[in-house]
Amino acid sequence: MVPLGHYLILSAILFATGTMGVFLRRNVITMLLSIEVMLNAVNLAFIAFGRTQGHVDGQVIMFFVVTVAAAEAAVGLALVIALFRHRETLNPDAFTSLKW
Amino acid sequence: MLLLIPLLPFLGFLINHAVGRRLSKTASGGVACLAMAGAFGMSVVSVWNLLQMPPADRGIVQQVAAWIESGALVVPFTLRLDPLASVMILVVSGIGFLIHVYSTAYMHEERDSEYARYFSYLNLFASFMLVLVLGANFPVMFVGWEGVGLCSYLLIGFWFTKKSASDAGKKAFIVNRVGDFGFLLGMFMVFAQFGSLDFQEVARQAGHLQPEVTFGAISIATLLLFVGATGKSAQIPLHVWLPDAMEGPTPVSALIHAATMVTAGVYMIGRNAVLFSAAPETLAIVAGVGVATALMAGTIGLVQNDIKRVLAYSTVSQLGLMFVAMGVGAYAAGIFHLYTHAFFKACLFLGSGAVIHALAGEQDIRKMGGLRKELPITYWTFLTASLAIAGFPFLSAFFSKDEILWKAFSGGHTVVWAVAAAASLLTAIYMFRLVFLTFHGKRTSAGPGEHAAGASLAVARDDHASVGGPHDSHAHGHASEGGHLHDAPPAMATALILLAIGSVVAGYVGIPAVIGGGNQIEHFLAPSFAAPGIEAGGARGASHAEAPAEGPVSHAEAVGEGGPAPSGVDAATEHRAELTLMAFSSGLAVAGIGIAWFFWRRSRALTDRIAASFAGVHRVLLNKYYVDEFYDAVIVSPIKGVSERFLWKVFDAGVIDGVVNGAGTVVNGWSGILRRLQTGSMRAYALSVFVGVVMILGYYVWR
Amino acid sequence: MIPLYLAQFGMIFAVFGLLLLSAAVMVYSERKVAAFIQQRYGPYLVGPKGMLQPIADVVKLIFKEPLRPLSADRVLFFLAPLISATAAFAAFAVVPFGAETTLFGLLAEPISLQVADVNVAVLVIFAITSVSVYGIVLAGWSSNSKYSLFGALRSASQMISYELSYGMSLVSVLLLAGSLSVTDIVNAQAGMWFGVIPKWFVFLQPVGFVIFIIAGVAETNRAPFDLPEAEQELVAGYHTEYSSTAFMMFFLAEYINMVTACAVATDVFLGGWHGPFLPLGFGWIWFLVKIGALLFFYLWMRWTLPRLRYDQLMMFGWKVLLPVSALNLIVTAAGVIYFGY
Amino acid sequence: MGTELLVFYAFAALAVAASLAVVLGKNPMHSVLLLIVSFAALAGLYIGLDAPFAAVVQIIIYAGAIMVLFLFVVMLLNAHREDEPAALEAAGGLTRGPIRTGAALAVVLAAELGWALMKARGANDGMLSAGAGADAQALQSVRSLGTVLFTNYSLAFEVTSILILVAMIGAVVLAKREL
Repeated sequence: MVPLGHYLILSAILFATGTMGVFLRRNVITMLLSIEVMLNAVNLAFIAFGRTQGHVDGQVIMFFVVTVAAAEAAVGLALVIALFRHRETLNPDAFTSLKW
Repeated sequence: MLLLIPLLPFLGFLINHAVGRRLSKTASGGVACLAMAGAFGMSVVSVWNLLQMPPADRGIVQQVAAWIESGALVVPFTLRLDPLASVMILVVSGIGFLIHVYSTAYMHEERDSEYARYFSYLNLFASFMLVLVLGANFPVMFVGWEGVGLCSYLLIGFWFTKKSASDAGKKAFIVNRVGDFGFLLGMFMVFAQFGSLDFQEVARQAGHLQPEVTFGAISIATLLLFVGATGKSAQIPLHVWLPDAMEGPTPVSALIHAATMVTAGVYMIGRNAVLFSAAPETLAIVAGVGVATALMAGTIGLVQNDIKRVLAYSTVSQLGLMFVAMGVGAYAAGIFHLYTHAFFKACLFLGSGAVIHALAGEQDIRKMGGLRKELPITYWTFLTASLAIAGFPFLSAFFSKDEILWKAFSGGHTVVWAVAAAASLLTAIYMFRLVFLTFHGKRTSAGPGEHAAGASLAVARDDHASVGGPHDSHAHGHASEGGHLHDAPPAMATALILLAIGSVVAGYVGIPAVIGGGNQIEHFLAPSFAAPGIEAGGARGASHAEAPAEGPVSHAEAVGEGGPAPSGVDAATEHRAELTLMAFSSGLAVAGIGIAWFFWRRSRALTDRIAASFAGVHRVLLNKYYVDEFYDAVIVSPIKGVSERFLWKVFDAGVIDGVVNGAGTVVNGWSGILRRLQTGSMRAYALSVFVGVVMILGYYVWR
Repeated sequence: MIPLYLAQFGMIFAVFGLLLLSAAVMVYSERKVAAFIQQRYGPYLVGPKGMLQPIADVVKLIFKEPLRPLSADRVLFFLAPLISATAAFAAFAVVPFGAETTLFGLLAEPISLQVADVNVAVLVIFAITSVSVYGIVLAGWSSNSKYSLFGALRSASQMISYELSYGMSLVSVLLLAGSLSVTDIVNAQAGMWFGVIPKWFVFLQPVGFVIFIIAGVAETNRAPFDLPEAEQELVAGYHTEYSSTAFMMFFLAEYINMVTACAVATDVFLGGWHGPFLPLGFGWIWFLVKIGALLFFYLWMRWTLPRLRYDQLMMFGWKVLLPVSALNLIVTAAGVIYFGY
Repeated sequence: MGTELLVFYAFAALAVAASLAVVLGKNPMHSVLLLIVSFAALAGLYIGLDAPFAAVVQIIIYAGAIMVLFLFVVMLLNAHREDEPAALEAAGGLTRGPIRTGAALAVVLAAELGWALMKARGANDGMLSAGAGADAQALQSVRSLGTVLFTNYSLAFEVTSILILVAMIGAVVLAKREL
């Protein structure tokens, strides 16, 4: 039997990794990927908790998260494409025209 | 049920206002008339229901909605129909309907859109007037009060392209504001005194008050209310707007400025009869103002040359008489006169309208004359109405006016009585001056009828063109017809005839007891002037201003005698006195007619000579005692000066603009600093969010 | 007596071997069928009736020189064929091909003839097919040649588009069987109606079956949906740059995918190993027969039908196949509720 | 017991390694693929958590759909490598500051979460060993899952479907050439 704590710590690490990615990467696509990592960390925590509590709600939530992730990916990538068309780059720091 | 009465005209207004400009004249006019007819029908039905009730507690109440509720102030939107209100709604909706019908013909030269606009305003006015009449508490009445004010403004300035018209509209509105202010303050004081704004409640409490001997809170409240009344009903000192209001279309003058709206003040006092009875001081003032107005207006009316203005001044003086009635506590008499007056004054105005219509917008009576043959219907109806207003025996005003005079006399206000009598004499005189100058003799100047005087017709037409008068169209129309004048078209004729009949028979609901007809209307109205709880007779007592010392107690015993006889006077002498007075006043009427005949039929020359010899007086009268000029000097120009030199140049430009611009600069500066946060780099934004997350989590971890 | 885990290992190796064999058979039979349809002889030199031709091919391919474009992405270029081959093999793991058996009393308790009996087997099949896209996509992208890239893009979009219809037609069967385990689905088809018609879902789900077959063809990139390797347009599609063993792996993957698709179709629609005349112990024969028939149908289509245009492909997938399958699914659900199947 | 823990550590290590590689790698393509690997690892963990359905869905949707989408975009935009920092500085200021802080904060976050979880562990040891008092069959069966999904969460489910629809339309509109 694997203690719940292990799962949770794992998800914590993954989440932190994802956030780190959001800041480290200089590429919008990779940033989106990092966000996916974060979402997965959350999913893991959910399922682990659900398993412990002995009901399937955890998995249900996970499905919703996945669905939202799908939607987010679709829109996000569409945005990325649109941006790339206008800026010819994927560097988030290049999209700073919306200021002051 | 009750709600429907004001609602129907309002619907008419909505329809005509929304889609009127797309409707044909027939359609929009039809809608308006139908709405009024419906309102009239509903009023008749509800009055009928009212009559079925026992006299003591006649009253139909309908709470439409909860309106204002804050702490002690609870004002439901309630309509209440009682005898007083029932008289009013019948007058408003009935005469209103006739005038609508009349208007369909009178306004027919207007463009379709204008036509619809006119009728939408007229309907709106009717509905507001009915709300005013039916309102069961001060605020609801005030809604109607303001509403009719608005409509009168809109309708006076209906031909807004004409400067004089729009000015007159503004004048009426502003003068009314003064009155409304008084009304509001009075309302507040009433609330402060009685903790309620419902007429019933106020009357109930006031009924148990001892009438104030000295000038106290109630007197102030009632006085303020009276200021409001003077505003609406064009009494001194706020009478100045009514004559100018004649700039509006004639049917409007008939409906609003003769029959209904201007009587709102009288109605309001009647509505609060019990309250006023508790303040003899105020009543005295009311009587005084009323009589003064009556006299002044009568004198002015003698010399005016504009047919409508003469009628306007006669209205003012009649209103003065009504206030006299109120002042001497003869509320029933006042309302009675109001009701008869509505008929014949409306008839007179419509008649004058017919004349103007026929003469292509000519309004100067000096240019008229001899129209009797050419406009028979108009002539006869006009004559009847004039006789009625003059108080010719057994016509409507005969009863009502005599009632007032008698009440004044028997009330012991001999002075008031004397002046009022003089005023009624004047009434007879100027009315028949009008009749003679307009309809008898030979035309002294061009009407479109005379081929010879085409030139002067052109002149007449020109000056109308110059003022941009709406009646140019008439002029053209009739000039093209050439030949004889044409009498009122059917729609107008019907209205005239019906109103004429009304002005003959309307009085017969109030035949005084002495000539064997127990004054029904008085008994009918009595409950409305009585404090609820005290039975009907109490009103007669309460309406005795000369006996303030004796409270409701004595009123109660006054019930026993009933009838017009006040308490403590022998009935026989009463009757003799009353009959004498009646004879006297009818004598006055005849005399007035005679004088008018003598001066303006028999020997015009003499008249002019007199006028010349009393040039000063004549000028003063002609200029309406210079009241307008006085106001202008005392009130208007100082205000103008202050607002221009201080309010505008100093306060507005300096303080207000300064504040506004200052706010702008401050915000501008700060945002100049704060906008630095908007770096536009999404990573920075993410960072700010993330910092927050870490902090919050940290708080929970190390808590 | 052989212990169970040994039996499992044996099973794994057996399946692996069988799949390889089936690939070989497919190569041979494809050539033969093609020849038959085009009225040629086909291979006849190597071995009796050229039966050893596949082995010859393999040997040839192995001894070819493995080439790699200079600008290719080294890692991915190497990974791509492995991925597709692995996926192809893995998909078959959850496909049962016979009733539970004790292998003629060799085993203590009976084992079902499949590598792993997962209770979400159908979904597993899906998962693996969806992963197998990567093999192709990566191959196309990593070899850094425009033909390959186009092939990859095409195949990826094609597979995603048709996966939906594929899934939906399958789901309608799941509704009927009420289970996600292929074994249960197969067993749900045991027996006969009125003693003559076998209780196969194909009779309950004709539309579903047709959709499944069509989508399956598209999934395996076979003609008439073989746009990813449309010779006339893009030289050889995603595996243009591949040679020798790597190429062989794609080749292998394609055939094994075909076999898997047909096996799934057989299990889900044609009642798997259930059939008349044969005892349950020999059901696998039925299985082979049905699979063979389907495979022949594949070859037949390839050599008969012309290739669709790309836009036609997409149009058909999204505007015809998907709505129809959705409708079919709804109707089925209604029916299940109504008849309480 | 030992094996389970072993398996867990194996998958966990794989997942973390893959994710780190995703985050640190410079080639988007590799990142995508590594992310898939980490998903696979997580799927394995899910199976360990008696959630096979979740595992499979993870693979089908994430690996099969979302990641393919990413792959598409990477291929479409043909973004082999991200621009060099120098270029970034040129492109538009303040990169380094946020980057460094962000990374640092991430580490802090990990520490915090770990700490919090340790505290949680101390707080309630009862619910720790996964599967204590949980009926594996009920958890694994897709049926029970569906029941919960379509009874307790039906509204959420419908809303999600709308969300998906909106996202679809939005994506189409955004990605159209004449934007």
